Amino acid sequence: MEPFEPKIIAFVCNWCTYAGADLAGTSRLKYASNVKIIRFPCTGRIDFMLLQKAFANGADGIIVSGCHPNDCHYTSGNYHARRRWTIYKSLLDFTGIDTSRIAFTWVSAAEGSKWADLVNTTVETIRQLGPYTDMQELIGQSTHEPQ
Amino acid sequence: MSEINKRVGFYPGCSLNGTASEYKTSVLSLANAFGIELEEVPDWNCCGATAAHNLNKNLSLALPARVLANAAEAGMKDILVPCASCYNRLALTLHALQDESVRAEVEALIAKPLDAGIRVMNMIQFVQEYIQPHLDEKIQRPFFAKTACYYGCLLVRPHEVLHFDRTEDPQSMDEVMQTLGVGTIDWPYKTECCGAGLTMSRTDLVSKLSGNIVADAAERGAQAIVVACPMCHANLDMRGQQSSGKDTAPIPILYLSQALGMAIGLDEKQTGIGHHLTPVKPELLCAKQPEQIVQPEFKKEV
Amino acid sequence: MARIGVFVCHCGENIAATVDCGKVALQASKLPGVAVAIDYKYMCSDPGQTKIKEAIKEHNLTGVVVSACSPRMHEGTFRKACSEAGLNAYLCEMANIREQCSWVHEKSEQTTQKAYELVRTLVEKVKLNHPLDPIKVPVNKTAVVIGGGVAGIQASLDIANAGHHVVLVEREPSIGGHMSQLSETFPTLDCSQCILTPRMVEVAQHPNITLYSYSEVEAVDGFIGNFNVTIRRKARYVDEKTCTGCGTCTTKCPTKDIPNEFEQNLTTRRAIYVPFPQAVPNKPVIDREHCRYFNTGKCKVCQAVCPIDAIHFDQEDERIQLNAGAIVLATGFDIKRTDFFPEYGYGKYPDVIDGLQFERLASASGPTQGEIRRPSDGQIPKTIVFVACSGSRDAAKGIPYCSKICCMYTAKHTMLYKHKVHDGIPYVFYMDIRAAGKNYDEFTRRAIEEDGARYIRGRVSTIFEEKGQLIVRGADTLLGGRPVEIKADMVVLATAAIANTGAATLAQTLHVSYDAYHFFSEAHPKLKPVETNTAGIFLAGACQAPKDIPESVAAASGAAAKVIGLFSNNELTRDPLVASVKRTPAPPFSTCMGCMMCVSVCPYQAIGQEEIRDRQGKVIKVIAYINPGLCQGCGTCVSVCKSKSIDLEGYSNLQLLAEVEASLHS
Amino acid sequence: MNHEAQLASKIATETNIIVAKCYQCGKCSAGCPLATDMDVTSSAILRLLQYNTEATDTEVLRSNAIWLCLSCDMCYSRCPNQIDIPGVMDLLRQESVRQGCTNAAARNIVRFHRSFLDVVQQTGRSFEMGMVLDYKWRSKRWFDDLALAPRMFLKGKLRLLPEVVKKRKEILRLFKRTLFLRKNV
Repeated sequence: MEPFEPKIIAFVCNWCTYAGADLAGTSRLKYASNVKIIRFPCTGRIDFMLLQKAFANGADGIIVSGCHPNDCHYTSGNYHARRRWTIYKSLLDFTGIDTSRIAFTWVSAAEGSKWADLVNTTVETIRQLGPYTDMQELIGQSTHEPQ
Repeated sequence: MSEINKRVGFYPGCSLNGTASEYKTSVLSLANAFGIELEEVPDWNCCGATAAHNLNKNLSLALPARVLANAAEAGMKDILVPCASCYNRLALTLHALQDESVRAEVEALIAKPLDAGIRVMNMIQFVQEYIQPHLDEKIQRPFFAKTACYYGCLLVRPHEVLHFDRTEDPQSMDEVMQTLGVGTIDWPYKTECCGAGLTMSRTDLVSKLSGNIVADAAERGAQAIVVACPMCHANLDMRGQQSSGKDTAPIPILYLSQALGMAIGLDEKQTGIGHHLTPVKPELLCAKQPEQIVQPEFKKEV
Repeated sequence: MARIGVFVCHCGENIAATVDCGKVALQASKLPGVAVAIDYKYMCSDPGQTKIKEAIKEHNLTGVVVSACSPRMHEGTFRKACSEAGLNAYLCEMANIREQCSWVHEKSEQTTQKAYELVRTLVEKVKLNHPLDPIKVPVNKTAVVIGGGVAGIQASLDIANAGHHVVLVEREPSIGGHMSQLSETFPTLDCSQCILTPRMVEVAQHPNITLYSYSEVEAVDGFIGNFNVTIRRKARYVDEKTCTGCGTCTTKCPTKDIPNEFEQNLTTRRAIYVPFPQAVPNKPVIDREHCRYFNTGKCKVCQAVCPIDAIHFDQEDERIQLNAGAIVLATGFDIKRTDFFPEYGYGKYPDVIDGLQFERLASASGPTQGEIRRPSDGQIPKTIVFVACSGSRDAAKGIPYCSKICCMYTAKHTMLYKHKVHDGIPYVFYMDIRAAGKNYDEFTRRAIEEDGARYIRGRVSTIFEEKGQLIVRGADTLLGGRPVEIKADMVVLATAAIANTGAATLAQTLHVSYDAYHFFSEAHPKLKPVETNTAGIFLAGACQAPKDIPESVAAASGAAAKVIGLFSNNELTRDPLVASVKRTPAPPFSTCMGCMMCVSVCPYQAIGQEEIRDRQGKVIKVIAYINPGLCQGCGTCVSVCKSKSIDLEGYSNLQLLAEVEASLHS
Repeated sequence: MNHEAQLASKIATETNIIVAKCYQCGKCSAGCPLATDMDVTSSAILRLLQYNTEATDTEVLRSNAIWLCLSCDMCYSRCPNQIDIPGVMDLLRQESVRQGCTNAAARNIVRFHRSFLDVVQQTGRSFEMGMVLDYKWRSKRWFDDLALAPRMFLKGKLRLLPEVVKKRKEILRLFKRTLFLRKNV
């Protein structure tokens, strides 16, 4: 059997983590290709409903990352993101969505290697957890099995 | 005879039962005169003093902790600790016990539970809270001698733990003394160390430090030095005068409780001023005893 | 129907080495809505751009996805190319298949597949892009400069000389700031007043500068290019226009014993006074708190002696409203004066003074006419101790940062002292000599080598008085911490430089951020040192951090250059990727509930309230309104909006949803 | 290697005091009442600890200064970096005893502390006469302060018999548990 290749989607801010991921590229670091980045202006823009949408659309794991606290390009967007994430996470836990599949972290524009490590560890974690089917089962479809 | 209307826990510490017995006498007399009964912590032990924290950290916490545990067991909340060194060790221990893990360790060492609700008070704090509010009406013999208030180290430092007065140029004792009608001198030695626990082992150094303190007070015209610590007292009284080498008459060293006792008209037996090596002559320090005033009775066995 | 063009770049071998670009283009061409998909060796080259332009025209494209490097690299390039071909620039997106794909993955089928999926994601996004026009904001070409010290003066003159109107607001009765108090300045020892006074006069006489002294900024709203500033002119009780500054009143006032602030309380002044002889404006002011008339209702001596009837006790504070395009903050610093080190006896011993007091003692126009005489008895101190770092670099009792200016002014003080008291001995207790600057280290060395300042590396533990002398107890750490005791006649503490009083309040009024010590924060510590996080508000001088005169002036000119740059356009062009509250035109409707959560999260105060009225003009709803001139496009308001009534151009709800779906679709 | 963890690290783990915070301003030495009597001043001790090498650590542990420190806290209260220097000294003293490298000139100070604690261990309280006799026996300093004793006795300052706590077992158990081993000193 082929190893399970999880689908990871990353929601990152433009100023820190997106630039950090660019730095990983210019530094020619290598990491797993399972991740695809969606660019946001700021983590403050991330509507956590999109996390559920991602799971519903077949994501097995999600990375949310922005500027470190105090370093937000917009001064305070990451604080709002962190605050809302705290609340949203408990809601997800309550509804039975597996929040261990979501990595919420900070990667700065200077942390190319941190980004590469983050992707690799997340892919490994999700690989251990296996495909995420709860959400698709809930809404009556699966992207992991042929329809 | 004053009515006993308050009870306060009391940890005399070893010095007050030994070399500084007159401090204990004067504290008990003073409290009694203000209607306060000082209730000794049952079966109290030595706080460990300098020796314990120099040689064994656990011991330096366990010894005071046993005192605190015994006090808590007896239902005490406020404990007066007239010895500044004991006060410091007890307060530091209380502070260290705020850490849950330290507390668990120490409880295991002393095999007793520790209650967090205890507060230790030094002599000045006790006076501020229990004596000063009623002091004015009781003063019979206002002081006229200029005094130097000597705080030493352990009453005010470390501020992070004790939160008492300020570490530089403290004022609390000066304020108490000023209510006795006395002028206190402004001097830089208020919190300089007297030599403390080196009194036996390095008498040379203690004589130097205490000598400087006494000499500076004399230089600035102090006629008495007021202290609130038996160790400070011993060093200034015994060692401070030894080496001062001044032509001037030696300066009497008084405990705060003795000064207050003299001011409210307690007699020599009650204040214990006759026990000092440097003689204390009340007539040189405060007004004469008004004859018509009835002495407060003092029954407690000393 | 969308007609999207996809342009896959090889970037030489950078992408093509690991990604099969031809395959990506081929797959992309089959996506719904894609009209054309090609790959090329260098898309950013002229021929590459030409290919895009040609395709736009040929296929009448409605959107473009360039699949190449990071948009942080070339988004501008390709948007410009699209715009040149007649396609709105904001209909161009980039798929990052280099930094985030080809460079970080090995050559494989999966890598090519990922590149394709990234393209697919951006194709879905660009379908939902709107053509946008850059936002244009008109610019009011008046600058308000707050603070009339050397930084404020420099900024005002630079802006005014560029032909723009400047309103300079100074809290004190005169401009000049701390520099006017200084004796001589390091490292050249030129007289501070001699170089500053002409500048002060220039401010007063400049046709483009309106000076409001004894005034404070009370309120600011609006945004870059269009601020509304409210200034309160405090009553001087002296008519500034008619007063000739003859000074008769200030010599006759019977209230004499008020500490003279300008002289650092070393002398006294009257209740009606001019702060110092070179003051600008050189008009007196009545100190209401101490004035006998205001306290007892009787006196009016000044009014009686005034030859031209310029004194009006009924004068009241006046409020002025004005519009400005830019604001420069130049509120400067102060020194810590409180008794924060009881062990040093500051405030207790008259001969323990601070650096500014020493400046006054050394100043030819000061209370001792420049002779160094100690405050207690006027004697010339023969031994003087300077204590650097008195409160600086002291997290426990002072401030943890370095005040920066003290090393230099202390060295200067030792020189001034030696130049005036030849047989005197100056000692300096210091921790480090921080003399990084042009001719600075040479200056401190000169103090030591030529003027004989005795530097001791160590801190002072305590200072006390004994037999009329100050005993300074320090240590020499270069001798292993050996205690040093010096009997001094006077001690000068280089007390810490701190933010000026009221800095935090002003920052709140202007919505600029400030640090834990109330210094204003720059927008970027390296690349935007004179900007604040609020567009149109700039920083000059020591209100940002302790600075010496050359640095303050440089920063002021920097801020002025920014203002002049801003004023060089009649309107301001801004990226239109901003948020807006969804509403339909008349009859107006919006799903906004008016909860105003967005208002509280906006870091730019860009969101206000808007009233929706019916045809009769009755208010039927109050909804949020986002000022496009202020919005910076972070999108925080969008995610907190409970009714999804706010959306952000370029990152709309639908776009992000489409991206998520397209990214995961297999 | 008998030099286990270097002292600075040990201080950090056991007391949370970071000696690296010291920037050598010397304010501690400047205010220390006994700085002139110390072989190494407090600031120099911190400097030596910052090296974090065996040689410098040994130099510190062998110093007389750590025993002269009165724990008066003057240095701590004035330290701009709030380094608990007396706390460092406590650990250094304990370490010095543990490693058996106590400075020869400081032996009497250690002996005095030992005498003091011995009495406390036996009676639960300190007892000046017993302590002094014990100390004099240990230090062989029979004739110091001989002139003072009769005066103190006459003034009622010296008790001839010790006070003893009621529950001596508690005290003995407490000492045992804190591992205060008399052989160490």
